[in-house]
Amino acid sequence: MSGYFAEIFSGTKSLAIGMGITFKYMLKPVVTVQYPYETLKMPERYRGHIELVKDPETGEAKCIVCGMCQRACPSGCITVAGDKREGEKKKVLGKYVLNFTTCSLCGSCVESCKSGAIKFSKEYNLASTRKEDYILDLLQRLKEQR
Amino acid sequence: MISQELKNALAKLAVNEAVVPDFKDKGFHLDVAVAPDAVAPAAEVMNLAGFFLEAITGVDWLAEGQMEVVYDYNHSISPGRVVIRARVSRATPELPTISAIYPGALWHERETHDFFGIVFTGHPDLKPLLLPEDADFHPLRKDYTS
Amino acid sequence: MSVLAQCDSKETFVLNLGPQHPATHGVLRVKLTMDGEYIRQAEPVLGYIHRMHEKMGENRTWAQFMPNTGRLDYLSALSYNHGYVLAVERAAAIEVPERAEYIRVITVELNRISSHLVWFGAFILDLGGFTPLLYAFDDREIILDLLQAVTGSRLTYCYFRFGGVYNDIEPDFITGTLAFIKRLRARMPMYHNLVTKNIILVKRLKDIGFVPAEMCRKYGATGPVLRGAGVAYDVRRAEPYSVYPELDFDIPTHPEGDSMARYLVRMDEIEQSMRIIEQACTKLPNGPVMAEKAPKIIKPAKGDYYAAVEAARGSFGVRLVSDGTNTPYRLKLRSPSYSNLSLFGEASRGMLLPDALALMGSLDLVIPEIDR
Amino acid sequence: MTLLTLHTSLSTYLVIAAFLFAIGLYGMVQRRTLIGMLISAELIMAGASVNFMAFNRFLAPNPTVGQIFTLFIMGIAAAEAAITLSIVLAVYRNYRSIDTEDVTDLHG
Amino acid sequence: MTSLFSPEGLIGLLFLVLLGITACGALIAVTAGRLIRSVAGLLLCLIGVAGLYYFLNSPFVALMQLLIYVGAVGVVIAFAVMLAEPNPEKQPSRGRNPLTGALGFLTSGVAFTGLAVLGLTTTWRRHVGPPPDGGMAAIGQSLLTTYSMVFELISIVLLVAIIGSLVLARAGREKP
Amino acid sequence: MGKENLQDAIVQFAPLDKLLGLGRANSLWPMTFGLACCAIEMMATGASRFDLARFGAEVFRPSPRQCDVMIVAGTISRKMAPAVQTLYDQMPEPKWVIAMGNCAISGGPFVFKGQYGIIEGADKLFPVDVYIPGCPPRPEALIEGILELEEKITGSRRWPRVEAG
Amino acid sequence: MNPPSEPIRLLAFLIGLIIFAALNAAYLVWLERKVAGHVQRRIGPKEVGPFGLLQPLVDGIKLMTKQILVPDHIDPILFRIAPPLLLIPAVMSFVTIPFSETLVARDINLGLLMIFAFASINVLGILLGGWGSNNKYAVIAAARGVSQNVAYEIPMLITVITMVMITHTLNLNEIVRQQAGGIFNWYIFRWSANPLMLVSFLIFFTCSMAETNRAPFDLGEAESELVAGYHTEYSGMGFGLFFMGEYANIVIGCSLATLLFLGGWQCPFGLWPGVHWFLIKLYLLIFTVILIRWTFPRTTIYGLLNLSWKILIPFALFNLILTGAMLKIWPLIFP
Repeated sequence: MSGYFAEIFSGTKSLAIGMGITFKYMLKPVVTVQYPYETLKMPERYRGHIELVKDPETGEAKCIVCGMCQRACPSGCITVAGDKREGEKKKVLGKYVLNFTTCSLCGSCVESCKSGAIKFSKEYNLASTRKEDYILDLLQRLKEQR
Repeated sequence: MISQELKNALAKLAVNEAVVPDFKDKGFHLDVAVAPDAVAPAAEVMNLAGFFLEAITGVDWLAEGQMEVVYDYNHSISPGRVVIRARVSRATPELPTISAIYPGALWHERETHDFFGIVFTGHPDLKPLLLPEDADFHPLRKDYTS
Repeated sequence: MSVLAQCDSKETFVLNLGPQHPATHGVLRVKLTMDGEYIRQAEPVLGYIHRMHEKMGENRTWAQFMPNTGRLDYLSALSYNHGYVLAVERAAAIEVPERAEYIRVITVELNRISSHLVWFGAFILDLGGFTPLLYAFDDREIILDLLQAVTGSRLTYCYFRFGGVYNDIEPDFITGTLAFIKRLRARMPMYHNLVTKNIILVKRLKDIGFVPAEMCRKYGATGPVLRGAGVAYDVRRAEPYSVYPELDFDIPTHPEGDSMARYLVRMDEIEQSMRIIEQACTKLPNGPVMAEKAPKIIKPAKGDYYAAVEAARGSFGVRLVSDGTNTPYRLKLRSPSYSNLSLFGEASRGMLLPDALALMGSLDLVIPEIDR
Repeated sequence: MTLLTLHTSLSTYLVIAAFLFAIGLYGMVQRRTLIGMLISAELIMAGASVNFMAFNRFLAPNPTVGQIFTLFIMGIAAAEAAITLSIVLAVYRNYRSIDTEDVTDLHG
Repeated sequence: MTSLFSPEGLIGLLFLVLLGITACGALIAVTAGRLIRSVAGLLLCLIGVAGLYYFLNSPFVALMQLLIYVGAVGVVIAFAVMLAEPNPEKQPSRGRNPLTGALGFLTSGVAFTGLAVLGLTTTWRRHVGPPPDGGMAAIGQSLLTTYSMVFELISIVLLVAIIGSLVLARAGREKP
Repeated sequence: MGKENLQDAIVQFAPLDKLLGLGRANSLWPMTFGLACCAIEMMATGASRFDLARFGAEVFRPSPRQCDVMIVAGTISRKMAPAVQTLYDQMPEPKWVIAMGNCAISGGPFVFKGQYGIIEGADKLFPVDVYIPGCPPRPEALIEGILELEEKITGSRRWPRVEAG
Repeated sequence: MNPPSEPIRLLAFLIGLIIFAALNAAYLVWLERKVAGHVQRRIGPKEVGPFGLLQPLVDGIKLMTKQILVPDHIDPILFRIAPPLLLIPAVMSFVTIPFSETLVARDINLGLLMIFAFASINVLGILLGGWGSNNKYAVIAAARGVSQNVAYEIPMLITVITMVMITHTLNLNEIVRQQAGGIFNWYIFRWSANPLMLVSFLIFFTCSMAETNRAPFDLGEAESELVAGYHTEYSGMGFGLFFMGEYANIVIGCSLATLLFLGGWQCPFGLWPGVHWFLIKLYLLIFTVILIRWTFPRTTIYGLLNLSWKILIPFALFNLILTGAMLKIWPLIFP
């Protein structure tokens, strides 16, 4: 019998304590970052889709078309092609297409790149009504940056 | 670790000598190969010794024309991993079930049946577990092509 | 026959929970044969998120499989990273520098806390409380910020590499982690006052959903489910890996074997993980984070290899069969939730529907890890 | 007596009560399920209650007797419904049917 | 002749609506094919009857009718239907005995005509004086004085009913 | 689920379309429907830090009958596809679909030659309105997706665009 | 000018009450979402109108223009009448609630009884809605809802009878009038009538939450168990009506608690009584209800029935007997 009353009492008390907590938290300031108005800063290592790095001297892509990234990619979402140009020993990057829709953002490509020609972008809020928007022609994007 | 009694009991069932690998290299303490029909007695031995069943899996040795079923056992109080393996021919992959001893094996055997088509005789319900209900293919066989 | 008529005691009806059901945390389907609100038989139906991980393992190089491990169990992805790299390192005999090991431990334990926080929230959500979920997510966001700063991702990490980690941590990370632990320590009493002691929750969890140690053994359940049945089995202690032997922590157990025990085990584990992180942060040595001798292309010697880690849900094991080439011959992932869920059918027999859902919540399921 | 002042006349109530009673009787004969019969019985009782109430309003020297009887009828109806529900349950459990003709089989 | 748009007219109209509800509800209750609909009909009819009581100057009984009949008895019956309604598709296929139908129709027709004629033709001895006020006080008074015995008896009936139904419903219930 | 009787909406006046659009765009109730990893990010989006509620889109309804938008968050396996399709069919018009994460867009990292288990993109099953790439996308991206959808419904964007940097 | 005749006044009040109920439902949802947001340290609806105040409006527009799916396997009649059956009694109950001494649609002597009579009808809405949907989840939810309602009606009615014994009236306005003169004359603190008045209040409040299917007693719509409960199959405005009915019921439950225990439109200091006091108390109670929802997990059906049968009913009965004894004993001690 005393257990019965004790349980009612302790139960009611636990409920009251719980309500006290939520009430207290209600009066605390919100922690929301209001996205379209405020944004969080993406950390240095944030992995967005990859991006070609510009060679500061030539203004061209640093990529040497070795194809390491293409081979390292687990889901095969990178297509690199080089043009052999007259008078130049090395191949020149002719096409660098990233199919972002199958990318798993593992970082293997960036890791495997000896020449540091690709990096992660900070694009974190992509959304579009067209699927084709994510077949990214990185070379084109690099040109547009100019 | 693994008691001598258990080793002796398993040695009676083994087809050839039990391997005691270096745990650091292999990740298990005892490796016993048994005949297909000794799988259930071996499970009984493990059950009496208080082991639990970690997993059952198959390996398809296409070149040798055999299928291997691997049982991983472990002990929760005095840890020691015991691997029991049995090989059956690829043409008629059949093994007795151990689900009467370890009900946990029910799912593992169904899964192995899904992936390899190994039939566990005496299993109450070998319908596909992870594959669709009407699946009739065994994707982890080495000769599987979709 | 009308629906309720079928509830009559001699006749049962089938209730399909899922594959899309709020309580199943994803796409698990449970075929319940119900007798009124009592469960006669519960049969989980799996495979709704079967993503062919093991098949993919045979199609890719050893390194290319890494991102898959992060997607097995998205709540504690790093543990799965860890299990896989341990197995491959064992197979290819790669030594890992000590600093990398410490970094692995710190990040894995942070990930474990975040996983338990999500479980905590989702579990209370199953029981109908919404607010604790958001408080837990509030804390979790900080962990994610910390981990994102190191690994670059929020959820499906692919941070560990054979022989070390992707990149070194920054000093901010350590201060941030310690600050977070201080904060979480201060928050834990709030969680206990708000949730653990709540009479409604106690009524719903205590003496409900017994999973005794023997049942765990029969079904191979590990992790908090086993520890909630009083067995102090933890891979971190049973088969010490990484630098866990050098760290001082307890294995929390509760002998009751009911849902409350599993709940308390996880809450205690959060505390223990905090202890581990604190120690690891102070002991963190300097040095490289990648083994210098680590080969670029991995070709382990022929044979079988096994490695297990203690993931947030129990013992996660990777069995590798190598044929000496650069792709695995067979890659078996032993996922803890798979075994933990397999006992649900037996454990839930004769239970009421809401109790069975409390039991299911207390098993802490992550479906992609079960379906693989 | 017009259509709009019907409520002031005793006959209206008597007619509607008779109607309820008759239709309940019809249901009693027609229905073959226990619940259907229970519903018809409720209708008959409603007819009787209306009659009591009408007499109470227009005729009774003691102004409460009709109301009290109606209240008692309600009590009886509640008891009846409870009993019927449990009988339905018991019958259903034993015969898998609530059809009265199926329940004639006494062998169980 | 009262105007339709005077307050009295509106009240008269309301009464007609109530009559309609009662009659329709009763008809639905006995003719509907599915039991759950006839329960709904019964409830409709009872709501109508509650309205009639209100017009008969006893709001208390009217409200009790709602509370007990609609809220309790109705729910219990609906519950019983939910527990044991036969398959709705099965029901119409079972042929009714035409003889029973005719007999039922005949009996009820005779009963209705007889009662209605009786009610309409009898010269009732009108009660002189004000109509009952419908207050609770009078009802309470008589319940506890004149009718106290009946009051007690009905409580015993209810108790017996509760116990009886518990026993009936419990029998054969085994715990799964 | 068999075929369903469709009834037209109660109100349908062409001049009101703009108002309706506004109403619908600002009251997008998603379905409680998570498939895999992205579902956790969906939960995170609803949580305090990002707070989907600001746009009136936090009312996660468990029943498809009461939802306006289905956020396909995760991989659709072949076994799951009929169920997803059914859920989509059960939603009343007007309805929208957001494909969240690479798996829902195209099968994501789980596409490989000879795969036997997944549907390569939600748009193989039903029309998709907004695609949000990422593995998984950040919560901001999901909010952006909702805003994108609102833009699609109303035809104009009320919120500032955020340039990632 | 003559005062408007009674039917017209009643009609005006009815329209007013319907608007009040609708607005209340709409803005209680808004309030709920806001409070939930802040309890969880987020903002809640904000972007639609100032402070998200237009959110209920756009939700309403959306719900109204949403296609109404009528699934094949339902019972078309029951399916359609269930939502109004839940809403109409709720609106009717408002008729007798005195917002202030004069602001009452119809000040009838049996007000309290009338509210309970109507409240007992709305169970049928749940029952028929769930049954008509012919969906397993909905049917189970309906069965749960009914057993819950029946179980909690008992302690609630016993408590109300206790109150009636103390107040000697069923007229709500009269009950409030008896509580004039400051906070200590409110029945919740009227120790002299019954020392367990606070317990009575708690029982009543708990029961009214359970009667209105509010968390932690919202078993009829337990998301994690029964998807959306008895309104699983409802879309568009059918669902909207259920929603409105539910909130209207909450308002009625809290109004009754206010009127019976918290002095209705009386001021706590015994001065300037009026409608504002009623509304303040009402919304404070509603706020508590909302806070409770966002704090506690859900009980189970047997936990709920246990609470009713093992705790609330014994206490309520004890209270009844105690009150009866007090009524007889007090006059003996203080003649």
